[in-house]
Amino acid sequence: NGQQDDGVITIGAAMSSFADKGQTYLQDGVRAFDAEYDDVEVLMTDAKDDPAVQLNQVETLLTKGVDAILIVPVDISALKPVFAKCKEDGVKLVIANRMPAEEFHDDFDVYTGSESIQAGLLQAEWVAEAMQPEGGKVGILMGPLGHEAAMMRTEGNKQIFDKYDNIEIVMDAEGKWDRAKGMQIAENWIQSGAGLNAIVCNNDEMAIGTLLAAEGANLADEDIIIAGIDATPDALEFLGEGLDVTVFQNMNAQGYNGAAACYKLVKGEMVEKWDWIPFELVTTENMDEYK
Amino acid sequence: MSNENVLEMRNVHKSFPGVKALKGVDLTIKKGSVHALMGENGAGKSTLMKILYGIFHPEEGEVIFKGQPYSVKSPIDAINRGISMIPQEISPCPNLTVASNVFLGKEITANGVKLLNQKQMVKETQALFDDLGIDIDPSVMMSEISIANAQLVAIATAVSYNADLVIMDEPTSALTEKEIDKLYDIIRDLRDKKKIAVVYISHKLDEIFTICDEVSVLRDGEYIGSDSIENFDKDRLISMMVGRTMDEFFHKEEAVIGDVLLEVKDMSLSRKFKNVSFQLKQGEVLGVAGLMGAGRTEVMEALFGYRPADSGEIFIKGEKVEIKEPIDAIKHGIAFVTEDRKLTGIFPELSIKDNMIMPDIENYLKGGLLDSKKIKENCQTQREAIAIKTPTLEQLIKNLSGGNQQKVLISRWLLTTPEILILDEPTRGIDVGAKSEIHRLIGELAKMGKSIIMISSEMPEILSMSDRIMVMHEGKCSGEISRKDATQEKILALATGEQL
Amino acid sequence: MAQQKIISRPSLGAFMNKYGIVVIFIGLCVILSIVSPAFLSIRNITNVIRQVSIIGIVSMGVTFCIITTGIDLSSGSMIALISVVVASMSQNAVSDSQPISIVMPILFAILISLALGAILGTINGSLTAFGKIPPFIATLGMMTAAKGAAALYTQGRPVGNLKDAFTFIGTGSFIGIPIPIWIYIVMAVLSHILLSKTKFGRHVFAIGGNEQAARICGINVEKTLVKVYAYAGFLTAVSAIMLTARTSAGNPTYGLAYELDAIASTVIGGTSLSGGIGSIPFCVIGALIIGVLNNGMDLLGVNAYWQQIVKGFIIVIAVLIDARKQKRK
Amino acid sequence: MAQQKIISRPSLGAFMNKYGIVVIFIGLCVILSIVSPAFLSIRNITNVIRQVSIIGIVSMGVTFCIITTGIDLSSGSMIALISVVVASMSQNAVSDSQPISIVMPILFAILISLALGAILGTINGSLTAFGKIPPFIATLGMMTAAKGAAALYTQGRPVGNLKDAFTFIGTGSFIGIPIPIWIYIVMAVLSHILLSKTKFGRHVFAIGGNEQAARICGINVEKTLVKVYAYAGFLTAVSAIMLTARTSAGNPTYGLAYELDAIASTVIGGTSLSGGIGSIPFCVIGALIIGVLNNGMDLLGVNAYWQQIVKGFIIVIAVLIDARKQKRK
Ligand SMILES: Nc1ncnc2c1ncn2[C@@H]1O[C@H](COP(=O)(O)OP(=O)(O)OP(=O)(O)O)[C@@H](O)[C@H]1O
Ligand SMILES: Nc1ncnc2c1ncn2[C@@H]1O[C@H](COP(=O)(O)OP(=O)(O)OP(=O)(O)O)[C@@H](O)[C@H]1O
Ligand SMILES: [Mg+2]
Ligand SMILES: [Mg+2]
Repeated sequence: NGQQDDGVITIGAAMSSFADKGQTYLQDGVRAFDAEYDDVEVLMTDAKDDPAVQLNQVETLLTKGVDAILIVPVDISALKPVFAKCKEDGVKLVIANRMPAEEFHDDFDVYTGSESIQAGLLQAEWVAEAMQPEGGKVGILMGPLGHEAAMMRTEGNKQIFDKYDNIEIVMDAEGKWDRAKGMQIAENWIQSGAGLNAIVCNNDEMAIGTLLAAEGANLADEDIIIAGIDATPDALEFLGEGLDVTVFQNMNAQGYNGAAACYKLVKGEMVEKWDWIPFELVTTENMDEYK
Repeated sequence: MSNENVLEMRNVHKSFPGVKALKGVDLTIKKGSVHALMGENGAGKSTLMKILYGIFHPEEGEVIFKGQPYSVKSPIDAINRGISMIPQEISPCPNLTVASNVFLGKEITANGVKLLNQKQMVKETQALFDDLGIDIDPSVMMSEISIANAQLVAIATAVSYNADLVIMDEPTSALTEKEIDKLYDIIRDLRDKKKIAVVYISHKLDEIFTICDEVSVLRDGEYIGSDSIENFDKDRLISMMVGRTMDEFFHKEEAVIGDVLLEVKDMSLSRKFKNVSFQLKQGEVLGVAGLMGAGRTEVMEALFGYRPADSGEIFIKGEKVEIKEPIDAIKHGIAFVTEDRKLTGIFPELSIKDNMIMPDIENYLKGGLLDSKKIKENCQTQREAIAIKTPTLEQLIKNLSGGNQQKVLISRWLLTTPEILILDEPTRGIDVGAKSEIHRLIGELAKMGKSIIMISSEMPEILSMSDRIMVMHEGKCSGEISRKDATQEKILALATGEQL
Repeated sequence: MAQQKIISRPSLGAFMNKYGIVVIFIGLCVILSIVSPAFLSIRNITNVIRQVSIIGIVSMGVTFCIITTGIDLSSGSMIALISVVVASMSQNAVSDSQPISIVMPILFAILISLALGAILGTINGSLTAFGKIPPFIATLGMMTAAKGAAALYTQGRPVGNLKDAFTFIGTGSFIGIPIPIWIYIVMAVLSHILLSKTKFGRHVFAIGGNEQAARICGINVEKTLVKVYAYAGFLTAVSAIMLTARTSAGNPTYGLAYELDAIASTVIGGTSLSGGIGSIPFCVIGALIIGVLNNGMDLLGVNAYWQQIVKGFIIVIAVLIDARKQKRK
Repeated sequence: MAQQKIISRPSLGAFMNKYGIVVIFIGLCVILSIVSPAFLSIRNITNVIRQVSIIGIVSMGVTFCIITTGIDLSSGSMIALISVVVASMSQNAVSDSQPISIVMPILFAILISLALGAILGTINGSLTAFGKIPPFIATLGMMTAAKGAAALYTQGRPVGNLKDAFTFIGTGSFIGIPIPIWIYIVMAVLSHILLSKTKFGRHVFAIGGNEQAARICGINVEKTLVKVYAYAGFLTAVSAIMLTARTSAGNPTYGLAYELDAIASTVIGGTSLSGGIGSIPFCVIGALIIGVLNNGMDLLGVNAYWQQIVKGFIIVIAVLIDARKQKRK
């Protein structure tokens, strides 16, 4: 295998979703790398969050004869066929953003990103501390049921809250990453008289929905802790004005580094297997760095 | 053009995919006359009229209406130019009230604002009905009135446009004698008082001779000729229509009548019929007469298990049988050709063959799969036996003429080799030629020893075909008359609830 | 005439026949107010109605479509598209942080968005009326295309930074009642009059009852159908504007599966999928049933997984016990 | 009678009438093989058919439903549910890392899953046949409930760690042809025979063409409908098993919007939404058109947003130029 005759390296970038905002920043990173190097051509596909479609697209990319695959897995447990196919074709495989289970760690060349659970842990740690000493009740707004990020972030939240005796998770619901849905559920929770002290959201869009609901119900910033993940530009606008904390994940860097790893692997250069891009907690204190 | 004539059509051509429906037809209608348009099923009568009403557009031809060249794009154009029509397939909107149906497309809106003036519409509908002597409440839903009343509403609607020419395409197919008389009054009123011309299409020859002034005949999409009614007799009219001479009605021979085969005892269905009992003997044709809505259809539907009765007993060859579903009836050798071909008869998108084998597919299976050879053989035999006109048995049934569809449906049930054949209005809307063939077929079946129940609203048909006549009135058996005693007057008397 | 003996004594059966779904609704409310005291507060009721307003307005358009024996699967995607369009035109200021930002008077932005909704609806209507494509397929095509167009317009990103005057539509109140509720009421009254008191509405029923009959009576079936889908598109746009204003953002992911909720509301409200039958007040009840259900389950803290299962059951059961339900289509 | 001169010379019009969609399909393939040389490779063709097999099998069940004038919206969610069920029963070993893990012979796991599909289908069918609920609503309810049940079963997690013998169904080959393609062929032949050569198939057409007449002909409409939906559920289960085996995991998010692709394939394949018309070979062509389109756009590297827009257009255009299309429903 290796480079084509014209010396251009083609990278097949099998992205999970073009409709997911966070992912679009990762895709921008890939595009930025593509723009920077003349001898790189990136073919990007959109799996629309469907693992079967992603598999189809990987097959199609391999049929086209790409030199390396950069994949953001839709479903980390559904990667086996991808490993098999890449091995069969002798194509380099870089995984970005969502980490496969340990048993598969020999089946790919590079991982760039972090562990989703970390975001949930960081977020919940901050919230739990902020709730001390009284503790209180928490509601968790989750992304789509079965979605890797939703699952792991929620898992991280639960691990932390379980450690505190005075914190109880009393509500959870599926906000589907959606601001309107998140807002609707938060409104209902606030009406329910359950007396939530914090609403922890799997992403910023739902957190913004929550804070709009809180505003609508005339709750002051101090009355309720609202936490998001992603540190989107919108969320940064609201930080300190209802939103208390969010978590930044450098998606752009993941995309850029992923593409770069593909490029180097094809050229035969040495690349570190694990390219950790850690989560960073964003609060009112450090928010200016992220704007 | 002579100003005697309200309408002249010349050399009109119209084809449909695969069919040339009109091949240069001429038609001249005099002012203030009732003009009969005659022809077999599929001759092109409805097509010609639909062209006038803007539903179809001719490929060729010239139309002069009230001295002006006439060409319309849609029914609303036609109405505005002065032509209204009662279509052959009466089709109201069942989900609207009677008044809304009458005013559909010409709703009255309140002054200034565009909101509907429902009250005014009801009032005007009532006035229209009073004027025509129709007794229907304008504010009930269309779905709640009987077919006959729906037909009257359609007639009233067509009349209400104050057109110069009113087209009536088989307006009496769902009416009984009483309502037909009312229709005659309406037509005479239009012709004599308002000088409105009427085109009248019907397969019932009596009606033509009662109400029409002139007759035009079509055959196979071609214009055969016109003349004033005085110059016609039935034989001449029939021979013009079918191209040969024949009897209007086949007269059934006396058949050998055997033992009682079927007995129905005290069958009742709430609000439909009550305590109906009758017997049917082997080789017998039992005519069932009555006014529209007497409950004849319902009795047969109950007998067949389609709409099971609340109470009552059925005996076949002296043994009591349970019929809860049509399949039970089929298993007991009963067959049922329903009155509404479209609603309960044909599978329009299936071939003639598939339509024929539907009730007894079991008999055509070989190793679990359909045996196309056997299907073809049986259907072919049947097709030849009763002369179904079609290029191939693969033809979709919806492409056949009404008469041939009816023959396919009769074939369907004959293939189940029934002992008892129920025929509900077997010749409604069917032309003279096909009708006489179906009558001959009924005669032959009786001769073969089959027992037949025939519901009919046509008096001559009942009288000529039945061995015995049962008359129903408002859901009850009002009497039975044997073939020799039967007269039109007696049947009518029983049908209207009088005692003999 | 003898056959007119149709008995119409006002029995319990007849009442349930007509108002069964109202009884179901009241029953649901009673149960909820018993198990959750918070349910009956003025504030929660306002809350529910405001939440319902978005799907509720869409479902009124769907009612028109379904009465003509049609359907509209495109409303959810149209909401996504119109939300990003209206958001991009209601910007506080031209800004690089937003994927698209256009500054103009919000009245214009709203009018353009309403027009866009009506135009997309007109395309749906034309495809089905003139192209003779089944409305299920015509609107399925629109659903797919509009979703793509929404994502294309903003490169998959949300559009925030909206003018306060604009967000007021979603968050403000007038004499104590939230603006979205006012809009819902106005649209319901407008739609009700249109459907039951005008020539247009009468023709909508006629087409649904018997298209051939409607044609023969001189009704321009094609034009009426186009108007129906255009009106549905217009209502969808109203809904999209409200949603955008309420969440202070437009997003190409908005509206996901709203069409199904809207159709469910409509059918629970007794509109027959075989056409010819339906009414706006009952459509409102249908939407309220779904809204109350969602609200109640959140209030009670029903587990997210169970919420869906319960919702599936309720949709079926409401239609099952609604005596007015039409025969299988 | 004279009017029966139905001319049946084999004209171009009649040919297009019958095989228009095949022509569209071939045209699409020709264009794609010109613009993308990779398209016609054996490997890519195998790819396309394997990819199509999943939706393709679902769409055959949908064809049965639609012929009876029904519809099945629940197939996507049923795939989600069955995928997690079969995955949970095809575990390599009992493991704590999986939300549910049951070890049993894979034949049992498969049989149980097929039975589950048929049972869920039977519920759909019973609701519509006996409950007289419009199938749109019955299957919408099932869609919502099954999705919730899938998530509940695994607490929203995917289920991996599957036996190789199981994943072989999705990834293995037999005489050079992938197993999913074999299964697709077998199911297509089976469904074709069932629909066009058996008593059951004739009854399906009869019910779709004229339910009242079917009853008069002694057909047990309710029983037949239940069988139709049960068979659709069975095919959906086959599809779910293939998907699970192919991706080596079950996931409650699987199958999202598959029902719409399946319905689109069916209708593009000429099945009339007003019932009574349809065929399995054409349904296969319909599914291939959608599959080839998706594959071709990926091969050409068409922008993801534009892909959706193009797909929306193609759905509409294919139905628009298919001369067999039925009148508006
Ligand atoms: N819409 C249509 N499409 C195709 N063929 C048609 C259509 N309408 C009528 N035909 C054909 O045109 C011919 C004339 O039909 P038409 O309905 O005018 O006959 P008719 O004289 O009114 O018969 P009937 O007495 O049965 O009403 C027939 O062969 C019929 O099958
Ligand atoms: N739409 C309706 N709703 C309620 N009852 C009806 C309706 N139409 C008819 N009926 C009743 O049903 C009974 C039988 O009606 P139907 O018209 O079937 O009788 P029929 O004797 O079979 O007439 P036909 O000559 O049409 O065969 C009558 O008592 C009539 O009042
Ligand atoms: Mg006719
Ligand atoms: Mg009758």
